[in-house]
Amino acid sequence: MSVLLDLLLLSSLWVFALLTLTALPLFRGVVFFILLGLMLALVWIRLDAPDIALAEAAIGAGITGVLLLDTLGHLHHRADQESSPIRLKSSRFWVALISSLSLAGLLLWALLDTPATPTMLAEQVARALPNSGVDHPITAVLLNFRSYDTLLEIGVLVVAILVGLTLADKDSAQLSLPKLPNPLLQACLALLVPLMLMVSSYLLWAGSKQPGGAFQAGAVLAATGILLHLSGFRLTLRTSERLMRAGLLLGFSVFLLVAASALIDGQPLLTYPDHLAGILILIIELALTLSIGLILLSLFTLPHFALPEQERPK
Amino acid sequence: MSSSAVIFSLAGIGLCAIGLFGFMLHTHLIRKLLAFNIMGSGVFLLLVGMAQRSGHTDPVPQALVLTGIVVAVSATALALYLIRRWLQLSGSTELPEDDRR
Amino acid sequence: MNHSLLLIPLTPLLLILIWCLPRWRETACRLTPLAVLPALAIALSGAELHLELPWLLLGSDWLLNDIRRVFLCFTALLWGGCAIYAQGYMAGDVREKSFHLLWLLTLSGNLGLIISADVVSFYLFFALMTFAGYGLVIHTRSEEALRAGRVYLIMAVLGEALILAGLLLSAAQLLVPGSLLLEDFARANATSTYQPLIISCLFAGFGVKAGLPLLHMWLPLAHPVAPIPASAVLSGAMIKAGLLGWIFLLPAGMVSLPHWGISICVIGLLAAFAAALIGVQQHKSKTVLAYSSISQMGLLTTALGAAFIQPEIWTGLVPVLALFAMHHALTKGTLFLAVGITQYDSRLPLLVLATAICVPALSLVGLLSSGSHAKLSLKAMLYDDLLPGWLLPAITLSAVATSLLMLRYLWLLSQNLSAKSTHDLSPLPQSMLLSWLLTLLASLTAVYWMPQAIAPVYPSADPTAWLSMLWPVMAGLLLAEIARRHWRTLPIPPGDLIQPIEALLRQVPIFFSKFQRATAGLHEPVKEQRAGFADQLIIYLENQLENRSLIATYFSLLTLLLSLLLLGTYFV
Amino acid sequence: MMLNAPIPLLMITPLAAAVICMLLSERSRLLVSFAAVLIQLLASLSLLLLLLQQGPITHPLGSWEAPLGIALRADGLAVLFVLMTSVVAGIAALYAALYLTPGPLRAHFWPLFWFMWAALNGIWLAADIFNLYVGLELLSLAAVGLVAFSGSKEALVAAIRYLLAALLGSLAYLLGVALLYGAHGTLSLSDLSQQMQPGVASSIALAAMAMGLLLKSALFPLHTWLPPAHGGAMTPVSALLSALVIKASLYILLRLWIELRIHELAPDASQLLGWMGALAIAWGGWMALRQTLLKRVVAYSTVAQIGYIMLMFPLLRADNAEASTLALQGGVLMVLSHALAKAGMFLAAGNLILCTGRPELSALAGTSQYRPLSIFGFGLAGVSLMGLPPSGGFSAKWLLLQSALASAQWWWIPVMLLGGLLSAAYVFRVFHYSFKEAENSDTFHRPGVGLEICALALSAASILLGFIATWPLHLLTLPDILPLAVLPEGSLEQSLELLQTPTYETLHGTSEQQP
Amino acid sequence: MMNLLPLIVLMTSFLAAMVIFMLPEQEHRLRSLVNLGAAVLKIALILLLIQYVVAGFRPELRLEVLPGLSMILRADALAMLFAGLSSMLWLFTTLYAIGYLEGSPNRSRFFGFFSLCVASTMGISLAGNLFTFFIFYELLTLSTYPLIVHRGTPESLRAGRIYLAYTLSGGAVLLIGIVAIYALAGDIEFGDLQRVAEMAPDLHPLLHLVFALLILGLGVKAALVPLHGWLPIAMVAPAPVSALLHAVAVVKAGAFGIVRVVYDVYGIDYSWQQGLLTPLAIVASITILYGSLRALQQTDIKRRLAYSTVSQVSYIILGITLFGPLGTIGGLVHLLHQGLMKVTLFFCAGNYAETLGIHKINELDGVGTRMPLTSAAFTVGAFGMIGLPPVAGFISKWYLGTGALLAGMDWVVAVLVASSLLNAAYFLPLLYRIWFKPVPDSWPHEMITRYRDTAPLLLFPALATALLSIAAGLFAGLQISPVGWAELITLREYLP
Repeated sequence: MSVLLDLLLLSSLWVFALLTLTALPLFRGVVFFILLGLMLALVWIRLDAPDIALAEAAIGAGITGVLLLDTLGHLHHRADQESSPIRLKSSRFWVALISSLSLAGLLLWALLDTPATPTMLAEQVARALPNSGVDHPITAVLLNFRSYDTLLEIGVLVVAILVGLTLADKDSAQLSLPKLPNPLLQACLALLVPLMLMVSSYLLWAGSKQPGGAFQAGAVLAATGILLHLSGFRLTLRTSERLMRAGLLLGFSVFLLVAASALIDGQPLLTYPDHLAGILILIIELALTLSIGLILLSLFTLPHFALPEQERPK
Repeated sequence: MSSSAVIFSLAGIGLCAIGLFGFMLHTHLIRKLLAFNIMGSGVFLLLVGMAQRSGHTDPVPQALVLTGIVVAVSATALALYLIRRWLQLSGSTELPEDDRR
Repeated sequence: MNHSLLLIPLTPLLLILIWCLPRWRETACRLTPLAVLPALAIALSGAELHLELPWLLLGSDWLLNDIRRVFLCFTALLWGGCAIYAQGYMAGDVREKSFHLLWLLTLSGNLGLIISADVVSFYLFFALMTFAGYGLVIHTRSEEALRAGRVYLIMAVLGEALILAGLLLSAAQLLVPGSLLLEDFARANATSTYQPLIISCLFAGFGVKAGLPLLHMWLPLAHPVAPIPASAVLSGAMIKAGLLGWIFLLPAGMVSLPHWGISICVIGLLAAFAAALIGVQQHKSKTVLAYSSISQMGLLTTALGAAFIQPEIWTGLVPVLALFAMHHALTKGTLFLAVGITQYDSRLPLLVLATAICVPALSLVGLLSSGSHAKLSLKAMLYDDLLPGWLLPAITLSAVATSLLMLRYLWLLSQNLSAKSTHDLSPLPQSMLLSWLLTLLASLTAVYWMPQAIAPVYPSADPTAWLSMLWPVMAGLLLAEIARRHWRTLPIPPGDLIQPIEALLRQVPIFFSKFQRATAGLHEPVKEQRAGFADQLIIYLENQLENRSLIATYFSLLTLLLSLLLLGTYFV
Repeated sequence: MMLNAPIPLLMITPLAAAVICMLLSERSRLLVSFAAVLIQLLASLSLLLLLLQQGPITHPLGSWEAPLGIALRADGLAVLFVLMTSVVAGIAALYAALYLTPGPLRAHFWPLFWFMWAALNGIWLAADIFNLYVGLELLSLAAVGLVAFSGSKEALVAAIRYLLAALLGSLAYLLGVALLYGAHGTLSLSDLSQQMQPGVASSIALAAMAMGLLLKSALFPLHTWLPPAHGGAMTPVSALLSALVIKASLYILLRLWIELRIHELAPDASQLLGWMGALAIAWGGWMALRQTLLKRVVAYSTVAQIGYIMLMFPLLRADNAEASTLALQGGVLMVLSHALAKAGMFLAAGNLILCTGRPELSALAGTSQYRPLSIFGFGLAGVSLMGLPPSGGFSAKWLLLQSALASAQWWWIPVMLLGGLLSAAYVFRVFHYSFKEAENSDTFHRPGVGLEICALALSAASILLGFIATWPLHLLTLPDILPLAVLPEGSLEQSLELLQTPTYETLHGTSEQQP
Repeated sequence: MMNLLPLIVLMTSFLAAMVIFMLPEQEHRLRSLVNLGAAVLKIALILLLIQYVVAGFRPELRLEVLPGLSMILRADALAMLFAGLSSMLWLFTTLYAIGYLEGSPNRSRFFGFFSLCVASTMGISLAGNLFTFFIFYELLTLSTYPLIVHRGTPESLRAGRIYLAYTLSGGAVLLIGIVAIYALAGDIEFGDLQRVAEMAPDLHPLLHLVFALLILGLGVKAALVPLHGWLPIAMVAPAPVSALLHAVAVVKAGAFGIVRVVYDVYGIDYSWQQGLLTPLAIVASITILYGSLRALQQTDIKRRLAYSTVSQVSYIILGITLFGPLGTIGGLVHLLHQGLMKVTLFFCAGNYAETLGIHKINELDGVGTRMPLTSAAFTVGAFGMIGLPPVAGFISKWYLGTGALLAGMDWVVAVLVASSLLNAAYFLPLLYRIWFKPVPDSWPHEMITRYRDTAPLLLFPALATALLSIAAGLFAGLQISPVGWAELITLREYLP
């Protein structure tokens, strides 16, 4: 039964993926992409990875989808006449088809050729978990065993926002979405926002023991912000550039500080003292949640802002 | 042996191939970006799927995928900034030297 | 005392230094005759001098022995006399100063080569004389002078190259390794495996100076066009440098080389007769004298050849050659100077003038004083059983040729004299007359300038000998009279063979231009001309490889290829 | 405490500098940046000293040993690259400080710059294949940001191309990581090198990783994104990209190739890389000759130089320790000298463009007359790129040539030499323009002395490298990352005999011995 | 200290170059001062070094630049020969260049590269192994390029391009050769002849191939036919540069390299036994004759001189191929003699061009009257080239000829004689025109009218080198003469 379900999921993944790439107009493609993201969330649950499922739904489908749709909104103004990419006479089509099929064949071969053995690493994680300060293995991996990856990953996020800031500075024309002065929506928001904030806090708190954590919590926070943004609230982002930046960088800075603090002890980078591990991780997660939320939100809102006065090029 | 893991590894392979196909085929920048994301999802599936075929849950690849998703969304956002900016300046969703042979 | 040798070539050079100072230039020109004084003094002093200068060139060695002394003596005398002559003759010439400069340079070379005992110094002075002499030849810059100069230079360069080749070849098999002495070279030439080549090179190389047949063509061209004092030294002194080279470097007297000997004799006799035959067809007295020089040098060549056949006579022959050279140098010099005298109003009684002109001519044919002495000594030397029987008669017969030439000369001079009335002529400068007479005196007394030790004994006693000297002159007179009546001179231009050769050489530039065209591609870079195909290929490649949208395609294909390669080694 | 400080400092400083630069004002940004540059230099030097004293250092992050945790590893090769980065990026930072006019451009330059530096250091020190992926992404995005920086149309196109290529490359790399993890269950490079089993998954994984990395390094024919990106970016950015950023993926490839022993197991694959390199040399050189923009010439030169570096792969031979050592030394030296020379050349080219005010080559006429210093800086770097002595480029070429001879792969010799001539052709083409007759008046702008000195310093360093090449090469032996048996004396001669055409005896020797 | 001397010698011109680059364009006086100061200092240092070398020392400095590979600067007798020549000629050429470029733009650049060029030449002469040699050999190429294209005209740029195409290709071939011999025998220091001599016989064919590669590479700079094409084209450069190319540095570097390869790497015995020298001698002979023939066809003075160089430099190479002390002396000494004489000729050609605008041979008519001293110097140089004593050329020719015969290569004498004839054929007409043709009504482009002959700075170097060429021949017997030094080298280094 479950195999059938899996196969169904598999085929829907492939169909949605193909539709994403071929559906006309583009808007439909993006919709299929979001659907694909949701399907993926299901798949992740089937793969016993609820953390990823949450993240995929919130970030992969949610934030990415919103970003794409937002871009499409700008596209709308232009006459975007895309013809079908599939042209059987084009050599490019055939080369692409053959090489991607060959790739699939090779990967399949690799998959079948490789014996399935339980990885040693999982056991090691399990063994080291008690010393990690958290109970949930994924959080332990993310914020303790492989916290270095996460640190750099936050760096990637910051870079993305940084580039956004750079380019936003060039925007002389303000490109803001029309406000949605819908009283019903505003009423809904009044309910929804506290709820979402609560979900976010829960996810964060749960992260130490069960699926959830800073990313998911941050994503929910960002979603809240986007909703608010769409309904016309501009928060304080606009008023204080520097404060916004501080918020954006808070998580990264805290993480960095904690990482460096180990040096005082003569320990390697990112070493948490045993007894403080849990607390330190929580602090990091708190800061990260806030920052990730702000960053993800900014990814969406940044193009809608012109830069503040003092930084405008002369 | 976990059949789910094998099936979704397979699914991942398919997504990889489809993504690559789209990436090669399209000149429309947003489509290319979509293809990239599909490919990325395929790789994530393969990463977790392959590791979990023995039936045991492996937190490490899952953590890696979480990292990967964040990286992918950063990259997508960055790409969208650039594409939007390009659109604004040139009014085109394709790069100038691309042709569709 | 030995260092006084330095004075010989350096005095002229010193004068040149003075010449280089513009203020003193005039003085230097006036002092030219003095340049030979040290040489003359040393030549007459009688001591044997030897000077080694290891720092000079590759190690120089200068020597003055009796034979060299003879050469030095007549060279200095002739140059000195001619220099005095030039004081008058060149006065008022536009290029007088440069004439003196070149004169001094040439003189230095001529004097220097006589005292050089090592090859490098010898070659140096020889070259100096040759190349500075060029300037004397083309002094007038007239069309003929330039042509003569050209021929002179080409042949001289050819001669220098041959000499160099000969010297290098000799140096390869020296018995005293590293030696540069001329006598060591000569000795090596006697045994060298390159002997034929060496003898050919040296014989021909010096033969250019000495006017061997085929190498003589510059002489009849150069002598008439050069100023008279220059012609005199060219024909009298410088021509002997060739002989000196032969004496120093050929292995004559060391080894018997009959084939060489016969060949050289034949060449010499050919020169002696052919030059006379051509010479009598000429219309300029100086050209006739030039051919006479060739003819006389032919006799000397013949004697040299004899020494190759019979080495024993060499020791005796060398002083005779020296005497003959001295006699010829001074006599021919006087004859040349006489040509100039006739161009002026000498204010001398015609009889005196005619006698003074005729005496050296008679001497040259062997009827008088040093002439007869030299000729008789030469014949006496060649009176040897081992020599071919035809040699001596041929030499005797050559006197007929010489007489004919002298008669032609005198006849041309007399035509000259009678053609112009004395009123048209400017007065003869004193210096010219003086020098002419001095040279005349010297030529008549030449034999007494010979060092006693080597002076050939005058073979007087035999009246038949006298007869043998006289009848050719008579025959010559007869022939001349017949020719005057019945013979029209052949239109043989001065330099005889040079004209066909020049015509041939004119083809050379044409050949060269073809050669140039053929080789032009060798060094000029080929122009960048892209072929149409290559052009298209490049455009195609650029379209394919620089197409930025194909990068994903290339990427996939290469990944597949690399996978296959890795699979090939990993999996198999 | 300070004993193991250099490695953390190398990571913390740039990240912290990035954060601070984002928060602080104009003036303090510069101050912080200079301070950070200084710290970086000191840290890399002290790391060098540490390495020389103690040998290779492993730094287990979070005190978790690999494979559970991530370890940083500072062996000779890594330290070499760290030092290279400090020198080049340090000087480029100085240049940028002088080059950028105050304003938002400068404001955003510094954080991106510092993230890039952090990523570079992270990559040099990494010993974990997934961590390398994150590092690569951080590097790529920062680099794309720097390219897009000026916001012009051209810059955007270049940045988008660059981003697409980089993303494709990263994904291919990640695909390889997935396969390797699936097959071996570990991410640690040292574990992998011990456990590595040849197999389908490993093969495909390595192919994908290698190609992905090569795409990021712009190896022909995957180079087309590079010239617009490197040629179009701002001068200090161009220098950084060409000198350092593309080296990161090459470095990873080299690590994989050697540590996973691909050079021993799959020589055919190495040959493919070599041939791609050879084609890159030819094509890059050819295209550089045909450019009309100065910085494009320099950018295409990078394409060609990458090809040179790739020649080391086919020369890493399992059967010939001597050739392999020489090839590794030559390749690494080539990377170093290219980093110095190319950075110097870009900076000099930038100065020239500042002088003339136009980016075209034809605008250079007269520059050698009035701005000899700028041309001189360009020329010095050119010497190294052409592989003319005395320079790092020459020493590297020398080693590679020798390696080619030693491993009897003579066909790389003409490739290298013709490539050298081709590079001479395009470098001198620039001189050609600069020596052209111009009007007899000085109409050029005057770039600041500091800018000139920065360019000259880098170029001169690439020359100097030719004299002190033994020092960096000595580091390569800490530890010897090519742990191969040393062949007995005379092996070189034996292998050289292979160069000769086989004689009858060698071909038929066995048959003749039969009665 | 003694061992540092070679480096100091190198540095004098190198630092001079750096200082000159830094000097502002208008600092003419200071620049000249630096230039001349460095030149004089260098001569002094070289003299000091020569003292050491005569005393039997061998000052040496080494730096390991790659594992097993060192940069070696070493002053041996042969090095001193070349270093002495170039340092001396540098002084004259610098003086000349200062006069020549009076009032022209870009002097800073010119003199900077000029000094760099000489620094490389010093490096070439002091190099202790092929690797070091190659470094400076290529540096020379680089530093001469800006000098050739100095004028920036299309022709000079074209000449520069061609020059580079030739020399860099040659350098590449040379590099293969050097790498190959390094691979075969390790880092052979000059004079360490055991390595090659003791090589296994089956490696000999390979060694021959490497020899061919080395000669091919060096032959480009030495302008061996058919690798000489760059030389006549490079004539568009200013006269001091031509002097540098032809006499002091570039061509000499090639020839010197061949000397090193034959004597100090392969060893004359080995080369002779293996029959490597005869082909080289044949190539050299062909070059001698071909160069002379081509010179005969030229109507431009400098082009004629250029082809003359093609011909003359091969004398050096010819001398090297003649097995035996005399040939060696001839080859080595011609290295100096040719330098002196050719530099004189180029100075004079430059004087003619700068003073009266004379470039073509038919414009030389009567110039001896207008510029007697320059013309006298020119005459000396030409006579030297023809091989007339007492100018130095004869001495070289003498040794070459006798050396050839001792080596049993008698056909070389024919080559020498033919070449002398050809030399005479292309130089004597010039002399004739200079001295014996009437003075024309006007000169092509008279630029210097203040002086009777020409500017003193142009005249003096020409006269000095002319006198030196005579002195070198006239006093060849002295120990300090070039011949004396060449004999010392030959006796000390190549004869057991």
